[in-house]
Amino acid sequence: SPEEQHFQDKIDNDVKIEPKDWMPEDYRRTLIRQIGQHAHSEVVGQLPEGNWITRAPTLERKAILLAKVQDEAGHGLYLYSAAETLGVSRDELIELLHEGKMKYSSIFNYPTLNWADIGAVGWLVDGAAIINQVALQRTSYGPYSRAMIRICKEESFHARQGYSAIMKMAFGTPEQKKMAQDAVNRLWFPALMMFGPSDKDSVHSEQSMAWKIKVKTNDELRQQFVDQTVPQIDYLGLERPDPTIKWNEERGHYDFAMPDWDEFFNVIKGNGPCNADRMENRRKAWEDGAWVREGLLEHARKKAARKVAAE
Amino acid sequence: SPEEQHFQDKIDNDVKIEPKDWMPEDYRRTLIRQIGQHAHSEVVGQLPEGNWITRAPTLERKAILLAKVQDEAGHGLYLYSAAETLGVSRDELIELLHEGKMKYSSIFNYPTLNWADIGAVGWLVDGAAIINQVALQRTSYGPYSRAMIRICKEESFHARQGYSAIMKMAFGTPEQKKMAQDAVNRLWFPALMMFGPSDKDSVHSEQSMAWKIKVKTNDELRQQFVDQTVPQIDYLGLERPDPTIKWNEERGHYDFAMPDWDEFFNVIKGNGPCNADRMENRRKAWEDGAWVREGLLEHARKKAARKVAAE
Amino acid sequence: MAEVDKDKLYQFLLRMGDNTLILGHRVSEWCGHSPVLEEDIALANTALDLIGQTQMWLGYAGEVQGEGKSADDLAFLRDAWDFRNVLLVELPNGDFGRTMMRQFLYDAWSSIMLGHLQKSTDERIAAIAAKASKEAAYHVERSSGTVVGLGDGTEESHNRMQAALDYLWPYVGEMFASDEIDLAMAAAGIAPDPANLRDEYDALVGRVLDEATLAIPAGNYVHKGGRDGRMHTEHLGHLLCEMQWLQRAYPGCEW
Amino acid sequence: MAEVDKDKLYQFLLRMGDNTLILGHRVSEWCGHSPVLEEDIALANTALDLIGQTQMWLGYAGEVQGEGKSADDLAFLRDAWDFRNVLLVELPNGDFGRTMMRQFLYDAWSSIMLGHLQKSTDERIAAIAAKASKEAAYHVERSSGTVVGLGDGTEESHNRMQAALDYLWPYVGEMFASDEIDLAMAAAGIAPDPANLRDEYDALVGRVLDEATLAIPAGNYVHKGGRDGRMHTEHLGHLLCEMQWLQRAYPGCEW
Repeated sequence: SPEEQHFQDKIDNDVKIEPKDWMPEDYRRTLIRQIGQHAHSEVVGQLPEGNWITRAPTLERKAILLAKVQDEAGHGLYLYSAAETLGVSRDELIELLHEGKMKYSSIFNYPTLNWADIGAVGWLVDGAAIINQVALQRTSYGPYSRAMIRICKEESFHARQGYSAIMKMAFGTPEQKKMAQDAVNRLWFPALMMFGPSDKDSVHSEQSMAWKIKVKTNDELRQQFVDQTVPQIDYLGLERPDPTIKWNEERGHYDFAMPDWDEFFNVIKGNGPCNADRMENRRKAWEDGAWVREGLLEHARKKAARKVAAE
Repeated sequence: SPEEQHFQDKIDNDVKIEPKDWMPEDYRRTLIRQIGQHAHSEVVGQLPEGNWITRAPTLERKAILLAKVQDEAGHGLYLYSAAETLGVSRDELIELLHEGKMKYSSIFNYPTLNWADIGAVGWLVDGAAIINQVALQRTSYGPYSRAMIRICKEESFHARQGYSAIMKMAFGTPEQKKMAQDAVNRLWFPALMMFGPSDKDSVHSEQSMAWKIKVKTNDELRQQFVDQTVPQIDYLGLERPDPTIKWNEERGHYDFAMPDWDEFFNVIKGNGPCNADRMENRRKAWEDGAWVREGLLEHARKKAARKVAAE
Repeated sequence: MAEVDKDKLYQFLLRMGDNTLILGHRVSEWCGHSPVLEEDIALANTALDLIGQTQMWLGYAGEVQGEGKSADDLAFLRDAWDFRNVLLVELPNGDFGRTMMRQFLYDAWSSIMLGHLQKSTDERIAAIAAKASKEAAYHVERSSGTVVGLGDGTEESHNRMQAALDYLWPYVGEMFASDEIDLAMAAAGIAPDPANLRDEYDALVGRVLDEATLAIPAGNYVHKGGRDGRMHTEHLGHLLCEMQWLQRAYPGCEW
Repeated sequence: MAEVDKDKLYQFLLRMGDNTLILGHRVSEWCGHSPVLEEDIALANTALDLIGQTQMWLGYAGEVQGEGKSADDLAFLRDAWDFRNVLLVELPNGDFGRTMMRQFLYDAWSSIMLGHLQKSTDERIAAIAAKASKEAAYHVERSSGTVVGLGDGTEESHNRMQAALDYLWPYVGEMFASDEIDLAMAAAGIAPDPANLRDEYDALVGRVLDEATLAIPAGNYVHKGGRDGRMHTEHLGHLLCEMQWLQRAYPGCEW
């Protein structure tokens, strides 16, 4: 159709699609899924880090971690707002999450087990997220692209803080170094999974690339992450979590092992180490908070009514 | 009346009153109140000690504490059973407790704040309880008297264990000794309060003495406790928690200061440091457990019905 | 600045810093569990401000004490009996209503106290108060708004807020208890006598609770024992188990 | 007794002792909070037995390790990653139904395992198992009774027990996972290969759940990582904060 043609032309010419523009239903649906998942990830992502807020070892570390978690909740807000421009409400999206009909990043189904995990999450998880998000700054949907630009600034700050936290550990006492190594060992492959399945197995990729909802392929982004991270691991004096990692002169990239995709799909299906707990936590928070949301809403109604009555 | 005369004759001749015997309504009511409060005290008394079970410093200390708390729950059972012989059910008594219409020993409204408190509770609180209870072995109501005999055996074991625990602390490191001193300082006056107000202010005493529901006066028992405990404090090398304590050669007893009775009556009224938390805990346990009690009851009904059907 | 007993000044600073430390910790327990995303953000922000204030108060306390202790040493290596926070701030969070009511009751005190401390004869204290005052003003605006919104909301939210107030009110009085430390601070012009702040507090709190259609409970019993360390609640010890875990398990590390 | 690698034997003993330690701790958290007084007594009794077993297992583990460590040292001075309990026992108590279901799923395994261990070629282990077996037999009788009573009780109690089973079932498989440590124990006749206990377990558990009108959930995913320490749950660290507090805060004391 001419609408479709016009739409694709804009995309091809890097003109952003805006909320009021015509767009194919599939584009809208795909974006809602992707932005919604991204928003949910920010929200659920508070939990593994929140797990250590009450045990942060110094006041400064506690402040840094609080600020980070606060930022993440803020990112959740931007992203829900971006999704709302596509005609779906935040509450609808949250309901879909709680019913298990929408996902969040599989990384947050892994536990944070020692203090170095907090550094590693900032460094590896936020590091991986940034690589995804930097690419997405050029995504075709305007509100999403603008949210990404805003989020990226804060995320790169988090990644630097995470690296500095794990540096303290890697260069600290033997126990601290052991914690750092343990964290990297456990989080390396889950971080690689954050870029999604290999291009050949990725269901949504081709159409998303054409629509510039995605801008780079999963494997390209993963390679970029590995290339950037391996020298950092080496610098920290930690063992590489994957013994097959090796510089490939010819490709100009590191070779590395793929994560266990069976595990990945199992986590997606709900069988990750923390899926049940994360969702139980989120559902409980939502249900326990119902009276608060209703109370504040009712107060706003009363206030508005009083204002009308006074006019 | 001749019934009353006969009843009082039995009492005066130290013949026990048994459940099926005639007894004055006031005697029954007073006993229900006293035994019920005593039962509630055993149950609520689990909480301040339970507060340290998860932090017991060694496996052996944890086992000793668990065994003690288990015994106390057991004492609660004996005492509710004794009360039931007077025609009141355990559930009725618990309801009265939860509605604030029945009390429990004021001592359990004080917090356990360091590990030495656990020793001090065994030594001072169970020590004070035993003095009450030894006297009550001779109480006129048969089931109550028999429960007391059974309970006293276990309590004196607890008191010895408590003393041995605090001995470790008093003879330990400076910090441990400081904990022991802190515990004794905080628990001394509340322990004295366990014997009730001074005889001259005690509302229920006179009639209870005549009925041999009480066997010694509050002040007699309190003196006995002080005389027995002060040498132990001295032996531990701790400072006496009341600087006015002094041996009175003439009386053959220690002189000592009375606790702050205003504080005592405030605690009784519900204003003690832990009243609100203790009752919130007990009510919540009861409410949260409703489905369990109902489930097990329903199962018993089904089972009985199946048995009948099969016959 | 008038001469003042160093140990008394140290105790005063602990009281200020332990309040913000313990309350900040409690608020941070909400992370990721609040009723709505905006509240997750607000609570994290409040906790963050309070931890920031703690760094200043305890940092100065360590200097005054003169034993070379950092704010972290004071926060992570004292046991419960050495803490000097009021009992109010160590009480468990309860539901969101109880948390916000506690926050409001504290914020109201804090905003008034910090206002006076800006005029302290101790320049360090005046400077800390100047910075913290801005945060406290924002906090009390926010928490009073929530108390009003939920108090004057649905029947359930009203009842929950009234229950929160009933539970917490007996802990309010401790913030205004004066002892020889307070009198020494007042005499030196370092800090106001807390007893003198009560009228201002009652006016502020009364106005907000009124708007929230909530009633201050009868009975004037006051739970004390935190700010002089005589008798904390059982809750503080459990809080410290978590808060101090790493410093206790791995002593002497840099983090 | 055949020659066996000392470190493997040590690991095996840790697995046994950490199971009872952590489960005993969890059960002890109920103290004073259970639905009915008889359950307070029963739960305290169960915890007490488990702690007693811990003293034997970890006491022997310390001897085998040969570094002069006592059972208390092992219980109170290791960090989470050195614990070797199955994930099942470190999961939070949840409601009473979840606690009793976890207890039953563990007791069933424990009663079978201890039965076999009574025939261990290691006399110490055989002796510990002989003592612990009697307790385990009583525990499984009790917990299976409660599971049946609540499963076949009211609709609510049935649903809660089914939810508990659904939540816990993925953690059952870890008790039957075999690795080189298990194979070494089996080869030396010290302990059975856990994989070989599964049929007996399924028969026992199946019979009880059947009577309880509860259905084993579909799906055969198994959560592992506790008994080899690869990946505990987030819950264990919090548990240790409390459990180890005194030993961490006041090292080197006698208690």
